[in-house]
Amino acid sequence: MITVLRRVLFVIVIVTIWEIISKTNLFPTFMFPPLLIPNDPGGVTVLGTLVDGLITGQIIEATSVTLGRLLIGFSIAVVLGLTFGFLIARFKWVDDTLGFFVTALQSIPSIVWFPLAIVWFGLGNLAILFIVAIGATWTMTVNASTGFKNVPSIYLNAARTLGSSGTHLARTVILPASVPHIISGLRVAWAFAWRAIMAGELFGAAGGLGYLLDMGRSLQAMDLVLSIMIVIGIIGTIIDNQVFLRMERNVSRKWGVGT
Amino acid sequence: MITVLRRVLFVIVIVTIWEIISKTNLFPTFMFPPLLIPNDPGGVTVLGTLVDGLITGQIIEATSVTLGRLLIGFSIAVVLGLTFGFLIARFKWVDDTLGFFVTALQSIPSIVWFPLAIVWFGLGNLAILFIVAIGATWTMTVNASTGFKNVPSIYLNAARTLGSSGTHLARTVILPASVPHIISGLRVAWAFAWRAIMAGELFGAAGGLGYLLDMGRSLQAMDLVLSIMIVIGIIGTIIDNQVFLRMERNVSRKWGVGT
Amino acid sequence: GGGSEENADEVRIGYFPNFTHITTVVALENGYFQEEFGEDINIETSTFPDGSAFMEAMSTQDFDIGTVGPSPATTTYQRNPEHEIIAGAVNGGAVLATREGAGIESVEDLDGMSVAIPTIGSTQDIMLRETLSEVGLDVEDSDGTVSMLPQAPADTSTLFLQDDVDAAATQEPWGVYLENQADADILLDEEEFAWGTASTTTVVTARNAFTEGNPDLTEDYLRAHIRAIEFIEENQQEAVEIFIDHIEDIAGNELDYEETMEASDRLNPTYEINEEVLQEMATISYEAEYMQSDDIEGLVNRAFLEAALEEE
Amino acid sequence: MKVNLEQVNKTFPKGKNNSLHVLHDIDLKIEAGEFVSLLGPSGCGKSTILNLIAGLDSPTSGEVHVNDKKVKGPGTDRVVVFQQGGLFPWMNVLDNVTYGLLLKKMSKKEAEEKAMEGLRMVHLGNFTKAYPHELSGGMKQRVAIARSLVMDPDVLLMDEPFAALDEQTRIILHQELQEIWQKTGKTILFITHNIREALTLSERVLLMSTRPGAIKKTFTVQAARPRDPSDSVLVNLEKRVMSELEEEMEKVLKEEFGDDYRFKTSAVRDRDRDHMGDHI
Amino acid sequence: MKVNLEQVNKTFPKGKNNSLHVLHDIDLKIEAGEFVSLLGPSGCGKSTILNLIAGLDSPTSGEVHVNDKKVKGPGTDRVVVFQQGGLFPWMNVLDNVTYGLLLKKMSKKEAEEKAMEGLRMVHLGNFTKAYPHELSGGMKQRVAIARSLVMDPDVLLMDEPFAALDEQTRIILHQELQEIWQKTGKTILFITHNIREALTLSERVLLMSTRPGAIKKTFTVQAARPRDPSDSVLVNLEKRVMSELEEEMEKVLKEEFGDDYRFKTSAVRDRDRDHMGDHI
Ligand SMILES: Nc1ncnc2c1ncn2[C@@H]1O[C@H](COP(=O)(O)OP(=O)(O)OP(=O)(O)O)[C@@H](O)[C@H]1O
Ligand SMILES: Nc1ncnc2c1ncn2[C@@H]1O[C@H](COP(=O)(O)OP(=O)(O)OP(=O)(O)O)[C@@H](O)[C@H]1O
Ligand SMILES: [Mg+2]
Ligand SMILES: [Mg+2]
Repeated sequence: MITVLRRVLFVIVIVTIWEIISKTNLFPTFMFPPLLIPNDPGGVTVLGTLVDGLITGQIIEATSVTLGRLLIGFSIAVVLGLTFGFLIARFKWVDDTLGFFVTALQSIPSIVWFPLAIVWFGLGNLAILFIVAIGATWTMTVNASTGFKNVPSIYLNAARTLGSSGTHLARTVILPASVPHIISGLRVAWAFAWRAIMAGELFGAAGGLGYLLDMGRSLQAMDLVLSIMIVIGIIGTIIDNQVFLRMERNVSRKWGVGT
Repeated sequence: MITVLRRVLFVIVIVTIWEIISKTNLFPTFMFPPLLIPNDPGGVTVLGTLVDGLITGQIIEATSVTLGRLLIGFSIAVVLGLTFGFLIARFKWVDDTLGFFVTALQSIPSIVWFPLAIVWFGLGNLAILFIVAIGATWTMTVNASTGFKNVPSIYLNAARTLGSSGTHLARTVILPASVPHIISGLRVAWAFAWRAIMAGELFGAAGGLGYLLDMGRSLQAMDLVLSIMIVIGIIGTIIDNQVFLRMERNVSRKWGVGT
Repeated sequence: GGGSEENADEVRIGYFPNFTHITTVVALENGYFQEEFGEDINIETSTFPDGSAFMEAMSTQDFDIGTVGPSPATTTYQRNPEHEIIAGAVNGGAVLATREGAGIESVEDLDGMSVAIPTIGSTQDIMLRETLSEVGLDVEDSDGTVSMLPQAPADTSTLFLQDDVDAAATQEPWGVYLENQADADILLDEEEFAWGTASTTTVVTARNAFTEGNPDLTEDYLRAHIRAIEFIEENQQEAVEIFIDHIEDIAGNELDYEETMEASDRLNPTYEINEEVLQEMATISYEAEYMQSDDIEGLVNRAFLEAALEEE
Repeated sequence: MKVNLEQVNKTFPKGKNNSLHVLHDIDLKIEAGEFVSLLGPSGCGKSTILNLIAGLDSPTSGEVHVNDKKVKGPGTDRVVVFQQGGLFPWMNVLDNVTYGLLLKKMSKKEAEEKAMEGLRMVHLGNFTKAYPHELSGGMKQRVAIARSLVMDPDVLLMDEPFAALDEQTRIILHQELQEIWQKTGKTILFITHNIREALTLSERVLLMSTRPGAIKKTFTVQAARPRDPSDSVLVNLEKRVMSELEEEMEKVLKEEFGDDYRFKTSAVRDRDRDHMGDHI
Repeated sequence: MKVNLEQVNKTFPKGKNNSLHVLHDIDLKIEAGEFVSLLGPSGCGKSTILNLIAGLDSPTSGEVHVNDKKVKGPGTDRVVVFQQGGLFPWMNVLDNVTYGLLLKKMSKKEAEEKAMEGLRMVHLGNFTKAYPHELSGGMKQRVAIARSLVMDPDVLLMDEPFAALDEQTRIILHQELQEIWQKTGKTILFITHNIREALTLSERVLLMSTRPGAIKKTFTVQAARPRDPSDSVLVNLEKRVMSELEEEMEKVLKEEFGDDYRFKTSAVRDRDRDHMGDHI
């Protein structure tokens, strides 16, 4: 109860401070557009723009474009990451070669691939998908291979003495035993993918939330920029906390690993 | 030995494949600029451009600009993150308010702040520093507060029965006991900062490796883009593996925590 | 994409929403392209913010033909000689604007200042370098003292207002906007900046695969282009109105008529190609290390223009 | 009286509106120089009692006195050795041992001399520069003991200090602890699950009952030292303690398994009955 | 002969050019239905022997036979219960127990019936749907035992299965394991550090020496079941085993502490000497 109260109060305080900064003439209005109560010139507010965008469907459409891309790119990354991770864990020579290559690739921010992606795939959906996928694939690969490599030998030994081997062992023991690593891999991979898509869309200008941001920037409509940021924050927080963090916690509780 | 051999072989194979793709007429040369042996139009190679850039000092200068910014932005983020983290761990009401706010802020990719940053700080160094700092601060905050909150009670109890309390306890026990968490926080924060600076420089265009990339893109000089990517990959790998991963491993070995 | 390599049933045209691309806008709006191509040919259009994006899309075969500054067409030519300049479009129309309060009275005063350009390797980039070299200055990238900031023209007035840059090499209508919205001064107008009225600001560029596969359509395009130029010369006011309507259709904001008229006075539509200036631009690009050499052999192809003019 | 608990109760909150009554009317007195063991099944509240004495927690009702002073918080007159030692992994052995001494405003030199003395007592004089992760489990517990001893506390509180060690290491440490106790004359409260450990080490064994925890029975151990597990006094005492403990174990098992365990508890009882005669 | 090791040696590579000779000329025979314990200090090679029999590792030289067939890899005729149980945390209790049965191409229904039977034997009939993290340590080991028993192996290999449990739970499980053994007549090889555990459970105790591991001495335990620790046969046997073990412990301590430990080992010897008479 007291927690909720404090949070509400905190948000009110922040909003009020912003509103005051916006209303004093310390900075031009466009630097701090008002959140709730319009200032004289222009008369826009962040809330107004947000509600407007929601009603006209502009924001919802952009969100669905972004999430659609994210889903596809992230799925590709997960499939590739699990495959590479498995090969690296399974074959020493893949580890020696691909594994070492992946460590280097992982250190290249995915947005750096953008110039190449445009030349290879043209400016548009494909290039952004590429950025998203490449942003998440390497982390996923590293985490999956770490997971597969570090299956506690007690599980492997137990399964082997009970008669399991080969694919049965991989399916019933190696894969589930790597789930904790894979899930934290998913979480980090998601974080990178989320960052990659925003950067990609800001550049790539082909619809999506990032494109709306860029539009807000070009038009110097900081009210639009802020309202899109709010949307991004909410979506990000929900996915991060409700999906990945929850998954991670559930698993670590179930696996008997401390949080 | 065999590992090194395999790696060398792998790199040779990759380079050869690239070179072959570049030399067949499957794709225009500019899509896959040759790495070592120049093709007809343009006659440039990635290696040539890289060596050239190094000799003229262009790449070294850009690298030092980027690293300088990174260092400042990252340092700010670390200081802020540790401070916020401490306050969140120490005071319940800060946790209830700031802590909850940080979770939301953490989910906003830092590049999304770019439009605001430009309006607030102008185009240039400050805006990029802001992007870098904001990209790393929240993760650092979350990790630091988790670390401070989860100091094993056995250490606290041991210290308290030995007569420690207050700042002495904070300095000699809480801080060192949170080091493992703080270090993994540093590592993730660094990863975000590294991604943020590249995105920021690609946009912000005020020197640095990202600016060179943008230049390569504008001129359709994929040889320049690739040679900068190689530099980025090398720097990233070195910092990631030689600094942060090594720190993390040392600490987790010393702390008796499994890798 | 596709479908346009040979006997295309579609022509994809690219241009910028800038006044220096008015020839393309007028040819589109007045239906000249459609008339020349015939009813069977479908027309697709795309717009680009700067020359880099334009050439990028042309290289990835996202469109076939359109108007662009000569420098992007030149600098990308060496690495990827898959396009050619087949006609001129607009001369002039580029200005060097300075921020009020930056204290810039002459080109020499740019020493230590920052100047915005649309993109690296853009025509204004090259023009700025040419102008600076006349007074012995150079940009930081070439070890000079003038810092050059590639920024979308749309963002430039913000940068002026925030004192983030001191000057801008830009093309119309942005020069007029800077004057009116950001109180900028025009240090060098279209007649003084770089090669002055002889400066080639936009040219018609086409992918080789398109021109070779569709010589007839290419000539049709140029005929429409020439008609548009003639129309603009004769009906300046009407052309400006067409342009304003067009921009409102694609960007949703209505330009000020007076301002746009002012901008239109600063440029000179022409189908002529000034190869001398193109070669000088290539040389500057080469010196800026944007190119490996200043050899642009094969970039300019007058054949289609001549054919189109003959049939007039 | 070194340690004196009077009518101590402890209740932990549990969930929203529930509470868990862990300790019920505990009366516990330890004389100066005594070695007392607290024995009981898991979860009966042994560590809770120790924490109350250490001042790491406070009772819900009742009073805890050490040296006739009411316990109000942790103090260096009562030092704890924990099951996992609680050594600081970021300090080497010497720094761990001098940690508490330096807090007593002792000079660094003096502290180090004292620490060396303590380390020598546990045979670790050569390991001052080692870090905890470089030590075996037994060595770590030795350092923890040394760290506590050098503080020269009035009461040494030990919470299952040897539970995580293997049997052999344990036997050796039992030996050493007895010697240390005889040499220093410290008052020691020792917590354990292990009947034999309690009997080998202590003068008095307090057997706890569970849910809520209370002191069920006290056994006085009158065997010669160093003690030998085959000493008939100990063998008999062990049987007596065991039969008392079995009741508590049954209670715990019932709680854990529900009715499913009925068969088993009767089996434990059978055994109980068979040999009951021996110690009555 | 159920299990037969002949002249088995095992060497592990250590570092670049070194190697560690862990087992030296081990000869070990276990008859059908025998309950044999392997006792020895930490690191003497007990688990290594078990792994060789389980087929999880292979000897450097010598032969390992089970049921007169050479061991070439893991097989369901030899099932292992590990110290931490090795239950799969992602499967519930029933799925854990049926895991091996389903691999034997048994129908799901039949497997579940058999698993229920096994679980009832360890008093966990009501916990089939529980996940390992919901169980106490003792319950987990019970599931692990059930999982092994339902496989109906020729040999049950147990590697310190009760080491991580508290003393009371351990006592109960000793009881249960004895009953299971008597009921099923399985051949069991049981590894432990704990002399008393070995004596309570087994027919024969093999004492191992360390560096390199070898079987030092065999003790036959002829006491009535259910066994009672106060049985004089066991008390005396325990003393004898202890005195043999002390030598090994001393070796280990010397290695760990270097010369610093001289004083202590003599103390252990003192105790040894004092009571030596009792069992000679
Ligand atoms: N801080 C706490 N909050 C709530 N319940 C607690 C707390 N500390 C202990 N308990 C509960 O009190 C009971 C007694 O705990 P305590 O640790 O004293 O038992 P113990 O006898 O030391 O057990 P063990 O032998 O397993 O160490 C347990 O049921 C435990 O769950
Ligand atoms: N895979 C391995 N590689 C290298 N050395 C090993 C390996 N397995 C065991 N050892 C070494 O062999 C020796 C005996 O190990 P083993 O696990 O058999 O001992 P143990 O008697 O079971 O000890 P504990 O009682 O501690 O379980 C130890 O010194 C150990 O370090
Ligand atoms: Mg306890
Ligand atoms: Mg072992």
